[in-house]
Amino acid sequence: MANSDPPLLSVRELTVTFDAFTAVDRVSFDLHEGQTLAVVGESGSGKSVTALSIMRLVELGTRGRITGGEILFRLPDGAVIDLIQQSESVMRDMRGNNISMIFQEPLTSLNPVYTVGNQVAEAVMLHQGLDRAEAMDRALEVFELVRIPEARQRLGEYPHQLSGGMRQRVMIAMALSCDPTVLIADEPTTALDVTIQAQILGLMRELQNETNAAVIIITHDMGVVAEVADDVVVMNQSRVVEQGSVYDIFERPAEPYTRALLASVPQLGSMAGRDEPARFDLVGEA
Amino acid sequence: MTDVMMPDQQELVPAGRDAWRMFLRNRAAVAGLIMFFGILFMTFFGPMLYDEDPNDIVARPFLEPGTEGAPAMGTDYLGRDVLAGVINGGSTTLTVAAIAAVMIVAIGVTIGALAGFYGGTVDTVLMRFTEFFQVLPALLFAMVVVTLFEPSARTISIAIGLVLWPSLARLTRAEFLRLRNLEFVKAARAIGSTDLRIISRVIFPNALPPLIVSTTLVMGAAILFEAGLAFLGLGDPNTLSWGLMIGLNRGNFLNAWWTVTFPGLAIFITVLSFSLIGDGLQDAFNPKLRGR
Amino acid sequence: MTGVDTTPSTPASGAEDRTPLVVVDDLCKVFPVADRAKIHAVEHVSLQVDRGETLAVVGESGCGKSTLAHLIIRLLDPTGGRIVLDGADITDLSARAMRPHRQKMQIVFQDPFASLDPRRTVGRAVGEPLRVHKVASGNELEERVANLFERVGLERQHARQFPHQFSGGQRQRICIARALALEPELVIADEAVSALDVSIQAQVINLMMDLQAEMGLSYLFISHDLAVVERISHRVAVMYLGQIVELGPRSAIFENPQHSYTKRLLEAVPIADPRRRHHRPLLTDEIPSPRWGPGEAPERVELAEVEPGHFVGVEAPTG
Amino acid sequence: MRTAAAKIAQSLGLILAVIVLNFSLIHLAPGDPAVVIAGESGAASPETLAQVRADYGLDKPFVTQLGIYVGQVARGDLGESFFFGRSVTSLIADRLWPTVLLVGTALIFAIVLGVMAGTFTARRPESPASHAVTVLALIGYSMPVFWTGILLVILFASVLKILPISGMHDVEFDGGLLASWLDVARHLVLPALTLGVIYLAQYSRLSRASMLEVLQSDYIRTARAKGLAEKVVVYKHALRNAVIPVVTIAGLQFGALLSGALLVETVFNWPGLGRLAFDSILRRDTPVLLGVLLMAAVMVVVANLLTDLLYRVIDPRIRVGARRTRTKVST
Repeated sequence: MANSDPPLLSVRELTVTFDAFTAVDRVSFDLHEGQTLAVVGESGSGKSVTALSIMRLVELGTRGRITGGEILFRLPDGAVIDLIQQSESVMRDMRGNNISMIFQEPLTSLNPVYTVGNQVAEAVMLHQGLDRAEAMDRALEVFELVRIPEARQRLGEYPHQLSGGMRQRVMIAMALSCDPTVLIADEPTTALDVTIQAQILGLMRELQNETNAAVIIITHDMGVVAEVADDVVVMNQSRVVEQGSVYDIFERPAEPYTRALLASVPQLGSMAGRDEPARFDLVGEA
Repeated sequence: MTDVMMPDQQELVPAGRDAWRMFLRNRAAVAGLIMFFGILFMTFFGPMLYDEDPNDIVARPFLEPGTEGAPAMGTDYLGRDVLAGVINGGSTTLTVAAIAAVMIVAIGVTIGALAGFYGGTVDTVLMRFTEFFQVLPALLFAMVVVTLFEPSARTISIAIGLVLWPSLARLTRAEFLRLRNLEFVKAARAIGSTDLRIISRVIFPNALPPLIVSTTLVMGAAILFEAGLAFLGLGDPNTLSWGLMIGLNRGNFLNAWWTVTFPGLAIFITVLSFSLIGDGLQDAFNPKLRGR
Repeated sequence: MTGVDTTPSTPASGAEDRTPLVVVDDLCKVFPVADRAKIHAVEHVSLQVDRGETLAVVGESGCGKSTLAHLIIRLLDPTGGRIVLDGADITDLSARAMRPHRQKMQIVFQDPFASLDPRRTVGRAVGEPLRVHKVASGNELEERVANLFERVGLERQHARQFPHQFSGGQRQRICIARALALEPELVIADEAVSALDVSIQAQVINLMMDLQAEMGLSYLFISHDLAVVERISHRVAVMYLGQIVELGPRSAIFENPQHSYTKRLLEAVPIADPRRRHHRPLLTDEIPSPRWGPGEAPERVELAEVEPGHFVGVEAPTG
Repeated sequence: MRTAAAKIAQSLGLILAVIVLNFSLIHLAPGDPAVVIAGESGAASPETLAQVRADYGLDKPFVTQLGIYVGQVARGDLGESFFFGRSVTSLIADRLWPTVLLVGTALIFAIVLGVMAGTFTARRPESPASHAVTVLALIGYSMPVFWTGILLVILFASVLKILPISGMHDVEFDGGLLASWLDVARHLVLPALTLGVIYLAQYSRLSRASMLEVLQSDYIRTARAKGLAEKVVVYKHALRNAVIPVVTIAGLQFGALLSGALLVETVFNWPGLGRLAFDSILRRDTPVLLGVLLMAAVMVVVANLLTDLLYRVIDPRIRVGARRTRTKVST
């Protein structure tokens, strides 16, 4: 974390509650331009709620309430605002425009009754004030950016006509359509097959080089973390356990939880040269 | 693997006792239960407490309630006591509805369960059969059955049973289809449980909550149906019923509102009690759907 | 046998009986779907599971691995081929005739939340196989259930609770206990650890290995996760579009993969080590569907033995 | 296209089955239609009865009669009324339009208002309006339709005196086409309201539940993440998905709607098929009864076909099949 620039996004002491349950407890981290930050944790660690809170989506459609902390965001003109303090209408202008998000299930995340082209163009029309035809041109552009084959034809297709990998590409295209400075990807490859996952991860890395967007990737998969992240935030039971560069976390984990987590990750190639299957060497197992 | 799911949102399927407690916490449902028992009490004990014969002419016709010498709910076009009619008119309706409901549940659940569990050709054939009964215009068909044969309580029950079972069959089928593919049902098959055991011990108990809810609503529908037939004059001509009372006084309701209002209110309260109970049960069985 | 003989040259160690526990020969399953199309879910699959070994079947969605598991345990009826369990041909047995054979093989499913009847205590669920097969009743049944709970790392008083009172990992342990109730020889694990968090997954895998060592179990381990498969298996079969494209000892598959699909699959696995990052070409392939139109049928993959026990699908030379 | 043809073939099969059932039922029932017919013409000597039987083909074996009837129906001939001595087809043609008008108006009223109320309250699930919808839905569902009708007449026609009590036209009405339409519309209000109110109750409740569920779905979260205003999220992205179950139920309930129409027609003296059926039952006018039963089945079948069509308009998943992806993998 040797970045001296002011951060693009700075989450400070963020706390989110669901009724009496604290889903996110005083979570802090920074995100810089061009950086890929992985937030990793198991079920119930609070990682997805953290992501939804940055978008202020946790208050829409869930019972979650942000009860403390700051989310400081640097606008393209250099001004820094606290997202938590912004009105819903300011947030609407930012969502899909300055900060955008993709989700785990590409099938259910796309509206089944509209064509994918329409769904991408909708965001462009909203944020960039383009008319329908121009927005469709932009949709085609981003479809090509995410390497969707026969992009023009796909614009007019419905989500159910596409494969899982193509749907996730559409989601990424939609997210990138307004050139956001921050992209939040919530388990973007969890629902995909491994060969498709590899393609999507490769694509995301390539796109980051091309667009220089900062990326927050929420995942439970240490393999994905190792593959794409510059820096890592490890979460457990609503709190940040440890954060650092990807090399620090994988090679010099400081906290027992991180060590235990890493010990239980099966690593391809770790069994080379052994004939019999082998148990995991788990910390604290009888 | 999303972690948005909070512990309290996890699939909690309340067992019988929990559901009962949730039900009792639902004020509307309890009101429904009280209304239902009130109607039952009136129907079966009312005649002992208020022993006016509903067929006797007790006063001048069309005495408005509250006027000199009028019974509590006034008199009808022949001068019969409307209150006596309301008290005595429920037993046919309730009996017919109960018999019809038993028939509906028996046919609907059996057909739906077989179609949903076995799928394939069995499903196709049974569903065509069900569709056929859904295409029949229910009331018209029941009217034909009742007039062509004899308009007795038994015929009427059978006619209602015959036309109202398809929706329950569809619901049962949908539940069985859904449950059949769940892994605990597959596990039961992998263990070697017989089909009968899987249907009766594994799938059926899990399909029961929506079926119970549906059955209460079916009771309401059967009551409305019986009342409709009686209103048209196609009920059992020998017994008094709420629907018949409204039908008989239909020509005079503009100058004698009470002759139709009170029997109608009795039907309405009875059906409403079932609706409220059904609604409460739905909430109790499925806390996630609360407030819908 | 119509299929290729895929007998391993070196049987797994620790087994006295050298006849294979399960022999699957030329198994096929075709599902008719709309528009007279057909899904060729499993095509000419031949394999065997030896006593005490773990045979993993890996592949991506739609490759037919779960269908294969369902066929072997006779939850589905095959379109063609044979299944021989412990010397007995069970391919065409009726549900009733199948029952005694079910004691020898059991299955654990993927979703620990859907695998247990929410309205029954978990003790009843675990005891159910014993009741169905009338193996035990009364106090003896209760005692056996309690032992099973202890065996999978739970406490005996847990038996009185309902599924929703347990975590995903605990539920999967309960499902394993249920599968073990009849003391089967084969346990089919159909993505049994895929839905679990990684730390829980490791514990359950360890439990499965311990049980194998104690009871001499064989596993047919269906999974999409190659890293897990590498950990747990003796032998591995790679499935693609309903067919086996490569089958062999674990070390052969992971250290010396021959088929292009196996290589692709292994290449794709993200490795939990930032110093071993892949540099991936930007591909946009899609996983092909096993659905075939009228008159179409998949081309049969022939297996060739490249080294003892290592079979590889013969591919047309590519340019 | 092939599925459409299959659907129509299947519907014709259903209708044929309905004809056979109705015909069998009526002919197996006790009672002699010849007596009814002869009774109408005054005398009932054995010779007359035999003559009547021969005239109406009632002396032929049952299966032959059935065959003849099915053949007639296929040619659009439903026979002749015992009572009116007119062709059943023309009788039904006269009565069809009022019933379609009544049922159609009630259905549209119930769906449009119901979906609006459901959508509105789903956005504020804890508001008083939302609870009111729940309560009103329960009440609406529980009222016997003929009783609702009577109460509405007492209120609007008798107390407030703003709407006609019954019938479809004013007796001494005389005027142009537009005025005649307005006259019918005035008469239509109460019957349509009576019939519609039950379904309004159900559809508002159903669309509220459906909307609540849709609003929890992932694509709604995506729409919000795009920065769309809540109005657009609800009315563009959620509504179209939320009406799908309402359309399903409306299609399934069409038969019940016709039953309700029968009662409403009786209460309001609305000159529709329901009245015709009711009168034919009392008169034992078998050909008319068979005709009306058939017509009702046809209406249900047509309604179901229309529902399917509507489905295809709303939901592209039904309209367009999934792309087949079976490309060879490049290695």
